[in-house]
Amino acid sequence: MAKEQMMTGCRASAEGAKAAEVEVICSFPIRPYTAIMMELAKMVANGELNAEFLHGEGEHAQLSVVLGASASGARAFTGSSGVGVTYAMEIYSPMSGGRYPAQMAIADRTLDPPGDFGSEHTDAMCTRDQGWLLGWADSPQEVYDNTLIYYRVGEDHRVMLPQMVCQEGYFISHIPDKVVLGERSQVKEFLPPYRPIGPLSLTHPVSHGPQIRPDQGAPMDAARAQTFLAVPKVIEEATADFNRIFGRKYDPFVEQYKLADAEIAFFIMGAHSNTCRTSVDRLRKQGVKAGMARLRWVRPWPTHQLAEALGHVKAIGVVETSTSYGGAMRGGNLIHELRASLYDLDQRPLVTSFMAGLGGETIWPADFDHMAKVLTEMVKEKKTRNYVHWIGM
Amino acid sequence: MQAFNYKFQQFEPLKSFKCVPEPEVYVPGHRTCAGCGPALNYRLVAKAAGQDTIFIGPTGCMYVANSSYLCTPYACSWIHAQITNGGAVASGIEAAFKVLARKGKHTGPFPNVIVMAGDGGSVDIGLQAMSGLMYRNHKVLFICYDNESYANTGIQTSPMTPYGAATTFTPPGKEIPEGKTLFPKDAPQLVIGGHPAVKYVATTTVALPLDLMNKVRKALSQPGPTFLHMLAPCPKGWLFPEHLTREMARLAVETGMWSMYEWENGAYKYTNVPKKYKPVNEYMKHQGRFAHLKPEHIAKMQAFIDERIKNVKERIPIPIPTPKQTA
Amino acid sequence: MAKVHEITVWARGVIMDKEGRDVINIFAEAAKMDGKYVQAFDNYEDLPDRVLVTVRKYVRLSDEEIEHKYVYGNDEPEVVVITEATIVKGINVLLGMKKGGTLIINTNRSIDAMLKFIPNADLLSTIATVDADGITGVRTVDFSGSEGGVDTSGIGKGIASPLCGAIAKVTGMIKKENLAKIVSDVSGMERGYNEVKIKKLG
Amino acid sequence: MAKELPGYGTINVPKDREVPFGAVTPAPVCTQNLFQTSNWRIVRPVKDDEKCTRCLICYLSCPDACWIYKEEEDVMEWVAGFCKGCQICINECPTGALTAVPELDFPDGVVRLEKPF
Repeated sequence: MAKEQMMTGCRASAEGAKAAEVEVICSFPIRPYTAIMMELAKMVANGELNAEFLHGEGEHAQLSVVLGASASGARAFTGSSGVGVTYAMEIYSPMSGGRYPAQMAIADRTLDPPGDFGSEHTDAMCTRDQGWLLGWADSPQEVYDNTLIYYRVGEDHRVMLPQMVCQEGYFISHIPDKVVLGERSQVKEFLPPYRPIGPLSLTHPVSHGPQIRPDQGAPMDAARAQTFLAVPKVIEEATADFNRIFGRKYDPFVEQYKLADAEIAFFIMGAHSNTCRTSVDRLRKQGVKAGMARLRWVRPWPTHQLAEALGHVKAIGVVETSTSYGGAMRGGNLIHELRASLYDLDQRPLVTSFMAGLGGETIWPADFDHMAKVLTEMVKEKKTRNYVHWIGM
Repeated sequence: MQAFNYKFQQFEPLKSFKCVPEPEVYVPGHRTCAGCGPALNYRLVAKAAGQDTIFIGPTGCMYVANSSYLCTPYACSWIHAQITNGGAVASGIEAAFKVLARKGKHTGPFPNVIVMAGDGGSVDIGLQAMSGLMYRNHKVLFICYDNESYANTGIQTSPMTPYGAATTFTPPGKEIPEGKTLFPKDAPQLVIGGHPAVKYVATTTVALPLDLMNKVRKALSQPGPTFLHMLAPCPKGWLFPEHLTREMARLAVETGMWSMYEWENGAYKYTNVPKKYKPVNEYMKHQGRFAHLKPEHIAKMQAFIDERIKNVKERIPIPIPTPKQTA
Repeated sequence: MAKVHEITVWARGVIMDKEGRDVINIFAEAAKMDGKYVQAFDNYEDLPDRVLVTVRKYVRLSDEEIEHKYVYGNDEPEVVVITEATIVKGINVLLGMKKGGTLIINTNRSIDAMLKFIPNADLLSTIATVDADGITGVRTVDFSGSEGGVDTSGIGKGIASPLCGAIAKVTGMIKKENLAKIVSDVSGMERGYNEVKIKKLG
Repeated sequence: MAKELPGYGTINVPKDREVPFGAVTPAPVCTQNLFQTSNWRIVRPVKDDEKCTRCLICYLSCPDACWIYKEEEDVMEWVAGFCKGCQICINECPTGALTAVPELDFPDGVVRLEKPF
C-alpha cells in the first residue's frame, strides 16, 4: 500500500496527469490552477514525464492546442480558472463535437469584475451545456482519482468526450490534505492507453470537421445526446473498477451521507461538503435528522439517482456556489436541475437554495446550522417560503 | 532537450513545370468560385508538399467552400480550426506528433504541418494564435492566402483590404467616398519583426506557380516555423472577371502592389522586380472594388505604393517599411 | 390552408446573384400589390455564393397568410425561371414539379434547342424563352443585398426587368402595370413582356 | 422507489441521416466525386492540338486541376466532370490553343444533378 502524503489539489491534479502519462500539456498562468502546470513543468523538465509542454498564449490557445493534440492521437491535458475558463469558450463545443477526449483541470475562481481570487463554481458551470463531462472533487485525493476516472470514461469508445475535472480554488487547490497516490501497476490496470478514432494520420488520411447542412446538424446533436445516455453505464463500470483496484468506496454519482432516515438534507458538491458532513454529525447529535447528498457529476446529471437518494426527504437545501442571475429560482444553477429531477415524484420534497461560498467566502459550520433551521421550519410549515436564501446577507 | 531524429521531410527545388509532382493532393470537386485564386493557391501548395501533410484549415473560404457538406478535397489529412486558432491547433498537432514519435507510436516521416489561413485568420483574429506558434518554434508552415477581405462571409473588410476598396463593410458613400480609408497591415513584417524562432519568410503569388511551390518546399525543409504570404486574387471580392485571376496577381507584381521577396536568417532577397513599375491604376482599373475611386484617391494609393517600393527598387536589403498613413 | 404557389428562380453565383434576387423581389412586390401574401428569399444553403455556382431564389405566394414560413426552399415549384440557360444541362431544374408546370429561360436559343436538354419536359404545360441579356445588355453585381442585407443599387437594372416582364406574360401571376411601378428599367420589362416566346406543351 | 420515473427514451438517427462520428470523413482519392462541378460551366475550353505546345501552363493555372498531361500520348487532357468554366486556362494559354465555346453547343456533358450539390 502506497503511503499517505499531504498535498494540495493542484499537486494531486498534476500527479494524476503524470500517472495518466499525458503526452501534450498546454499551460497559461492564472490563479489558482497555475500550480498544476508548475508541477507538471517540473516533471517534464526533470524527465519524469515524456510529454510536450507548450506555453499557450491564452486559454483559447490552450484548448486549441489540446484539440489538435487529441485529434492527432495524443493524450492531452490542460486547465484553467475563472475568466480563463470563459475566455476559451469558443473551443468547448468544437472539442466535444469533434469527440476529442482531452482533459481540463479546473481550480475554480470567481469571474470578474473585479478580480477576486476566491473560488466560485460559476466559471466551469458556464460550460455545462457544451457536451463536456463535468464534475467536482471534494478533496485532493478525489482530484487525483477523478483525473484517472475521467480520462477512462472520456476515452471510452462509447463516449469519446472531453472532460472537466473541477476542484475549488484555494480550499482544495491550495490547502494540503491526505493523498494516497496509485501504484504504476494499479494505474496501468485501470487506465488503458488512449485509442483515438480516426485520428489525423499520414497512412489513413481523414478530414476532421467539414461543413454540414442544417439537416445534418440535428443528427450531429443527436449523436452527442445519445452518447450522454450511454455515459452513466461507463461511469458505473469505471467507478467499480477504480474502487476495486485502488480500494476506494466512491458512489458513482451521488455520495449519500446519513440520508436513509434524514428529514432534511443538504445538496452540495465540492469542498464544502466536508464541513457539511461534520455539520450533519453535529446536527444529528442535537436531534436534527439531517443528511447530505454530494453530487459527483454535473454532466451527466444523475436524475434518477438523485430522485432515489432524496425522494423521501422532507426538505432539501441546495448549497449553491454559483450564480444564475435572473434564473428561475433567482439563485444558483443546481436548484433548477435538482427540482426538475424531483418533479415526477408523487411526494416531492420541499427545495430551496442557499447562496453560500460565493466569491470564495468560506461556509462556516454555523451557516449549516442556520440552513438546517430554515429547512426545519420549512418542514414544520410544509411549504417553501422562498426559493433562495443568501447566507450572511 | 533530448536529441531525437523526428524524420523531418526535406524537399528539393523544382526546376521546371515538367518536374512538378503529378499527384493532386487538393483534388477537384469543391465549392470554391470558378477562377478562385485561393483554390489555385491551395492546389499548388498541396502539390508541392505532397501526401505526407496535415493541413489545418481555419474558418474562411478555404474551409467553407472546400469542405461543403461532408465532402472535402483534401487527399491528405486535414482538420478544421476556428478562424481564431489555426496556429494553436497546428501547435497541438505538431507537439503530438513529436511526442508520439519519441514514444514510438508514430513511425515514418514527420508530417508537413501546414496552416492554410486567410488574411483574417492570420493577421487579424488569428494573429495571436499565429504569433504563439511562431514564438514556440513549432515546425509548422503558416500560409496566409491573402484575398484581401473576409470573403466567405460576403466580402467584408479585413486588415489586408487595400485602401480605397469597396467591401460590404466599407461601402463608398457621400461621407466616405473612398470606401476603405485605412491602409493594410504588412503581414510578413509582423512575423519577421518579432519572432526570433522564424528563419524563413517569403511572399509569392499564384501568378508564379514554380516560385510558389519552391517557396513552399523551402519552407517545409526548415526545422522550425515558417511563414508564406501569398497573394490570391478573389474574383468575387475584387470584382474582376474570373479568367483574370492570374492576370491580377501578375499586375499586382508589375505595379508594386505586391512585392516578391524572400527573407532568410535576416537577409532579404527581392525577386521579380519590374524594370519599370506600371502605375497602380493599371491594376486597379480592372477591379470593380476600386471603380468608385476618384483620381485623388488613386494618387494617394500611388504615393503609398511608391513609398513601399522605394527600397525594393534600390535593392536595399532592409525591411520594406510600412509607409505612414497620411490623413 | 390556402395553397402556396411556389416559384423557383435559378441563377449563377456572384455574376447573377443580384439578378436572381431582383427577380424574386420584383415578383413578390408585384404580387403584393395585388393583395397576395408573399415570401421571397435566397436559398440559405447556396450562400455564400461562389462565382458561377448555381444558386436558387424562391417566391412563395398565397391568397391567405402563409401558415408555415420557415422552409429552406420550394419542394414543388409550379414555375421555374432560369436566368442562365446552361443551368438546364447540369441540373434537374424541374425536380419536384407536378405535371402542368411552367419553365421560363433567359436565352436567345430556340425553345426546341432547349427542350433537348430537358428529358422530363412532360411535366411542363408551358415553356418560354426570352433573350433578357439581349434586351438589356447589362448585368449588375452588388453584394449589399446578399445575406439578408438591403439592396442599394436599384432593382431590376439588369436582366431581371425583362425576365419579370416575361414572367408576367407567361404566368399571369403578376401584372405588367404593377411591374412598371417597381422596376428601374421599364422599357426592358415591357420588351421582355412583348418579346417572350411561348410554347404550349401537351 | 415506489414510483417509476420517466426515462430518457431512445434516440434513433435514421440510417440515411447518419453523420460520421465526430464529423470525421475519409479523405478523397484523386477526385471528390460527391461534388461534381461541371454544371457550373457556361463555356468550356476547346483545345487546338496543332497550337498546343504542352507547356503545362494550363495545368498549373487551373484551380480545379482540370488539365492533365498524358505522357504516353503526349497530349493535354481536359477533365469535363469538374471544369467550372472559369477560362483562366484560355486567358493564360500563350499560343492561343484554347477557345471558349458555349456549353450549350455541345450535346454531351449533360449531368442533370438532382440537387446543386
